[in-house]
Amino acid sequence: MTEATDNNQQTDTPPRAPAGAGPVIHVAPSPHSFSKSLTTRWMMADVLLAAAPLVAWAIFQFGAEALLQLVVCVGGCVVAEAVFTAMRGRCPLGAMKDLSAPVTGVILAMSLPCTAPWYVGFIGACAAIGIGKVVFGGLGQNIFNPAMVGRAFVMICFAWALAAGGYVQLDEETAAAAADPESGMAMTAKEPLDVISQATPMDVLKTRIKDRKEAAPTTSPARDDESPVALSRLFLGNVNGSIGEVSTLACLIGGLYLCWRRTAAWQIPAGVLLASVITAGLAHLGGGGAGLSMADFVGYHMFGGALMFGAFFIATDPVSSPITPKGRWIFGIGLGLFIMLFRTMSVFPEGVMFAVLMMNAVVPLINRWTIGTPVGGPVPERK
Amino acid sequence: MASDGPTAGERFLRGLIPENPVYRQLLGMCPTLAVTGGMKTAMTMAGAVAFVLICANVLTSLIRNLLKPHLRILVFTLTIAAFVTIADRVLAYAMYDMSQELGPYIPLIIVNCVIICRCEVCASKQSVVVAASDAAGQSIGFAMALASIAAVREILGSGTFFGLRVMPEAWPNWGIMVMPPGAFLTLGLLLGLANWIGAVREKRSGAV
Amino acid sequence: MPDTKKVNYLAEAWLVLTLAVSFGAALAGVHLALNDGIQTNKRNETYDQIPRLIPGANKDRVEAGAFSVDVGGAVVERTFYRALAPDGKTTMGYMLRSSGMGYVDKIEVLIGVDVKVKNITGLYVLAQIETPGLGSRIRTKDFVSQFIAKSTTRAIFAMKTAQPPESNDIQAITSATISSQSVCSIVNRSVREFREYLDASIQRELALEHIPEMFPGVSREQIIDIPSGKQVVYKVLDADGRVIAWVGDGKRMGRWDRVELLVAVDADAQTITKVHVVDQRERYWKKVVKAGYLDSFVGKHAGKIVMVKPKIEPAEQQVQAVTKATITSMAICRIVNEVVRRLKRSVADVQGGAAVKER
Amino acid sequence: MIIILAAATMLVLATFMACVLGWANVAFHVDVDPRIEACIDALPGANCGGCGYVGCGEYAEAVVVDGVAVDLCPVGGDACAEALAGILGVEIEQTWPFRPVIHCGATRENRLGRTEYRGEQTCTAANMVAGVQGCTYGCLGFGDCAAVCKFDAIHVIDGLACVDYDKCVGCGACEKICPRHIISMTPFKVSQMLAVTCANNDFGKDVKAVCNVGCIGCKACGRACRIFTFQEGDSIPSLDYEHYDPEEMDGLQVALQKCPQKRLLMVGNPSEKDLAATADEEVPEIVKPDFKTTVDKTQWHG
Repeated sequence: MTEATDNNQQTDTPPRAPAGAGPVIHVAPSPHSFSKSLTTRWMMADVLLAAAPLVAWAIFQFGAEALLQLVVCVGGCVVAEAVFTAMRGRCPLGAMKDLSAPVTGVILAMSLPCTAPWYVGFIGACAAIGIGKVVFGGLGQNIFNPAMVGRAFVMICFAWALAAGGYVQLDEETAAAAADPESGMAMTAKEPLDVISQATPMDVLKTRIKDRKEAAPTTSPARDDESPVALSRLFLGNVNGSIGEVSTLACLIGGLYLCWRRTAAWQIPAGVLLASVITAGLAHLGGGGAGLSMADFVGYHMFGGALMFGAFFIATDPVSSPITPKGRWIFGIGLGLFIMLFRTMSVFPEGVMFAVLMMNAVVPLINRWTIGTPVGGPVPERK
Repeated sequence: MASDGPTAGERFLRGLIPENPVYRQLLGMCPTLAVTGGMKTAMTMAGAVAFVLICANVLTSLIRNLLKPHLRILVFTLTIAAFVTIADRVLAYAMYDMSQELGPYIPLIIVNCVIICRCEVCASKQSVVVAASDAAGQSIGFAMALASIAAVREILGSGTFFGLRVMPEAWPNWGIMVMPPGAFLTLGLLLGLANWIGAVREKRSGAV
Repeated sequence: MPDTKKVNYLAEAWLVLTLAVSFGAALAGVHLALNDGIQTNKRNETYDQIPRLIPGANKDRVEAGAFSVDVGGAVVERTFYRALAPDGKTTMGYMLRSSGMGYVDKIEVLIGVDVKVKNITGLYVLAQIETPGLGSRIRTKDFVSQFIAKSTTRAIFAMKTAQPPESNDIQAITSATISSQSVCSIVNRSVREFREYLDASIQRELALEHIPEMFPGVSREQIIDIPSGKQVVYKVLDADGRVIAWVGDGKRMGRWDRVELLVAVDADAQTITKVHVVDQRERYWKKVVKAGYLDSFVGKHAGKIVMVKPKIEPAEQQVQAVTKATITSMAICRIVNEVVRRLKRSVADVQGGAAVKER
Repeated sequence: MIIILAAATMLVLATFMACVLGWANVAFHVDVDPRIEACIDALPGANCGGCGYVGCGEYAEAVVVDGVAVDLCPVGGDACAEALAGILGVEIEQTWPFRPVIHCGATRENRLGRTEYRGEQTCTAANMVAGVQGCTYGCLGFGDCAAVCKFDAIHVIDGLACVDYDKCVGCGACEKICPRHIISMTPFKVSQMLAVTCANNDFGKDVKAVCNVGCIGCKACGRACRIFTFQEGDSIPSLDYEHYDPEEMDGLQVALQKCPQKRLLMVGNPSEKDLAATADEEVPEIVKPDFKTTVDKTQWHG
């Protein structure tokens, strides 16, 4: 019998019994983690690995802008983590070791448009880690997904950078600058200009729906004949939008890896996709199809915007999602419904962020409703 | 039943920091969250509350011996309502744009918990001088609290202080600070800060 | 309840009664003292804007007026202020006060228009609670100043991109397009309401301006307006006084906003000779003009004209709708029918009258 | 004119309100016994529940209405008991303050077979895990009692809970929270009482295997002094505190010396009354239930 191996949880190491007085074994109440790889560090490393295809596609698609955004966000998160944990009197290095700050940074960066200035990313990171996580008591205690708290803070703060207008902003200047020759603006190394010049696919869909519904024209006639982007480009990710969520293919690859590694519970993305497909179908039947065929419309909602990214990366954050499988189904379906509700009803073209925050608020209740029956049968009523 | 209770000076000092109506007693939350978007509106509100609080406290303590237990709340509300109406009319007459901007929040002072609480706790029990000093202390404490929140929100939210440009032109205004979520966040964080300072001071004085 | 019990309640509550009476009196006193001051403040808030919105107007030379208009079924009272010139008689311009739904809630505006209600001379946002930092920027100078000198006959749109000065549209505030567009639609609607309210002379002014465009060479004197029921019909004479055409004015709701046409029929109201557009804000108007839809009416017999689907070949008394603009085409067809009917009736009256006279 | 109108409306309003309030005051009058308020003022108001009632308010009501004993308030002690008696005009008889006694004296190094516990650092959690330490009766040392004590009167020193009798007011919170129930509230006739500081009921051999200082059940104390009685099947003595008479100590001294494991200790500290009474005597200040010192007069090195 070997000595109990040391691991990263410091406990008051007891004085060893006098030699020969029998082995010193450790005891602990349930739940018992059975494998070495299930420490938070490994989990977070898995998420970073799963995000790799996304990051690669973002840099390919949006070039240096995306890289800058990523560096600012991850750096901001790490710095904020160090500062805030030190403020709380805990040693910041301990918090650094579990890699949760970089993961929040990556998710936050992926949900921001590449045109957003650097301070938007940095303030988002500080809000995410500060208000989103450390104020609640560090990793594991936070109710809301920190990255989404950061993005919500920044979205309301700098609405002009993140609302639908923000995406197109850069393109006008660059378009205008690139258009007239003497501006001397060399074609930046970005991908073909037209990719990022039109509005995000969700924005186009939203304006089409809005035009059909309301009598008074909400935008000038020049805009209406933009046909929505072909589904294939949407799937591949050859469209404008927040840097991480454009390419559905990358999201799928990363997401399925996470589910296979069981870092992310597969029930949540399944619930989200199921609910949004059904609601999109119903919306289309209900006449909100904006002139697209059923398949196009549903496909549009599936591949467009942040749905895939949200379902696989944001919603499956283990801390802020339910623990029981049944709870996860409820969480996923609720999330899908909220996303579709915001997309069709609200003014925002994209509803994933708010939907995630809403469902995170409900998670404690879901956990209480879906307590599994213990191994020995249901708990007897306390007399 | 004028029991002895704390003296005037003590009441005044308590109102400032130890028993600050916003940071310690968490009273008067509705104006604190609503009007601290800008320093001007916050200070006008603080001025109005001060006027009403002092007048109500003085009058209540003057008639405290005549109060019947079951009628005392009716009397308090009556006096506070009267003074608030006077304040509202004067504000509409003197600073019309400010009263437009504050809108419903001036009449809202009637139900402001700070005032009726001071009437109940202090004015109906103690002499006029003590009541007046307590009212002054509380209203200054209230004004300081409003100022602290309004300063943070206005500087971050619109880059100005009392309307004067403070932040550089390139400062991206934090839209959230002007909106209600900003109010809740700022109040929460400042409350945390106040408690933290309190705890540190207590630990230091406790330990010594 | 025996009286004694009630008495001792009141006896107990004598303090409350005295306080109530004294406060009542005090408040009344305060009210009397301050009330007129407050009224002047209220009044100034709107009157101060007059010189700014109507160039050259003076704050105290103002007549306030009001008219009621039905907005979506409910009759709403709109006030307007007529700024008088120094001589006190001729009006220099009008200031309209109206409100409408913005992105968050109601937006109240003051719109200055010139005396002929043709151009906007100024705009001021009185009250709005749009999203701070975004929608609330509709109060800023640079947004509001874009409206100055915009014509009121054509609709003003809030466009996402910058607009050349001569175009009638303005640039919306980035990511606050809905607020900007709501301000535009409020301005468009309130100006149109005001114009409709103004007496027929202004209306006539407009018609007289367009008829010479329809019949080149016809001078203003050769157009005589004849009241027919609530509406007005115009008789166009040629140089030597013979009637060459009857013209009627018709308005109907198109796809997005009202469409106003002038329809001319020949002397004895048998065939439609011309269809001329006065005011429209249709989105697909370019398509309608390109398809020559208006001219397809010319030459038709002045009877009921039916509109057919774009694919089908139009027969006699039928016109072919313009693809993707069916609703606008339908509206135009209905206006033409309506005006033609009115013209035939008035022509019949006149000829009947003439016949009666002859007899 | 407006002034009169305003005053008149206010008058009408006020009369209406006054009548309603007056009627309500009479109709919903709840006659509260004035003595209850007096009692509440007399009680310390810590709502600690030491008297067995939820709070001081409830205890005051019980005292006035149900005629419960006036001296149950451990926090208020005698002063409060006399005040209550004064209000009610009741005579109080002599009762003793209750103080907790911890029936375990093994510090961390005396406990054998103590494994490394990796779960939640609370006694209640550790108690659920089998084999967290050899002795299944003794103190776990995670400080649930210290956490629950409102008067900071109990601390875990070197893995063992020790009571600071200066601060302790005897509210009994620690007794309720201890998952192993080795804290018992004993009436302290004198500020220093004898206590059995072990709870291990097994036979000597098993006790030795798990603890260096556990009571091996030799029953020497029972033979030396009849005050130690042994419940049927128990190997550990239980002290009958009713007959415990601080004056007649000789039998006890003999038992103390006889106890091979020195589990019989004097716990508690001298209160002012005792200090006055034994001012001349040289008495150790605070007796920690440290198994090494037993009898107050001589320094016993076991």
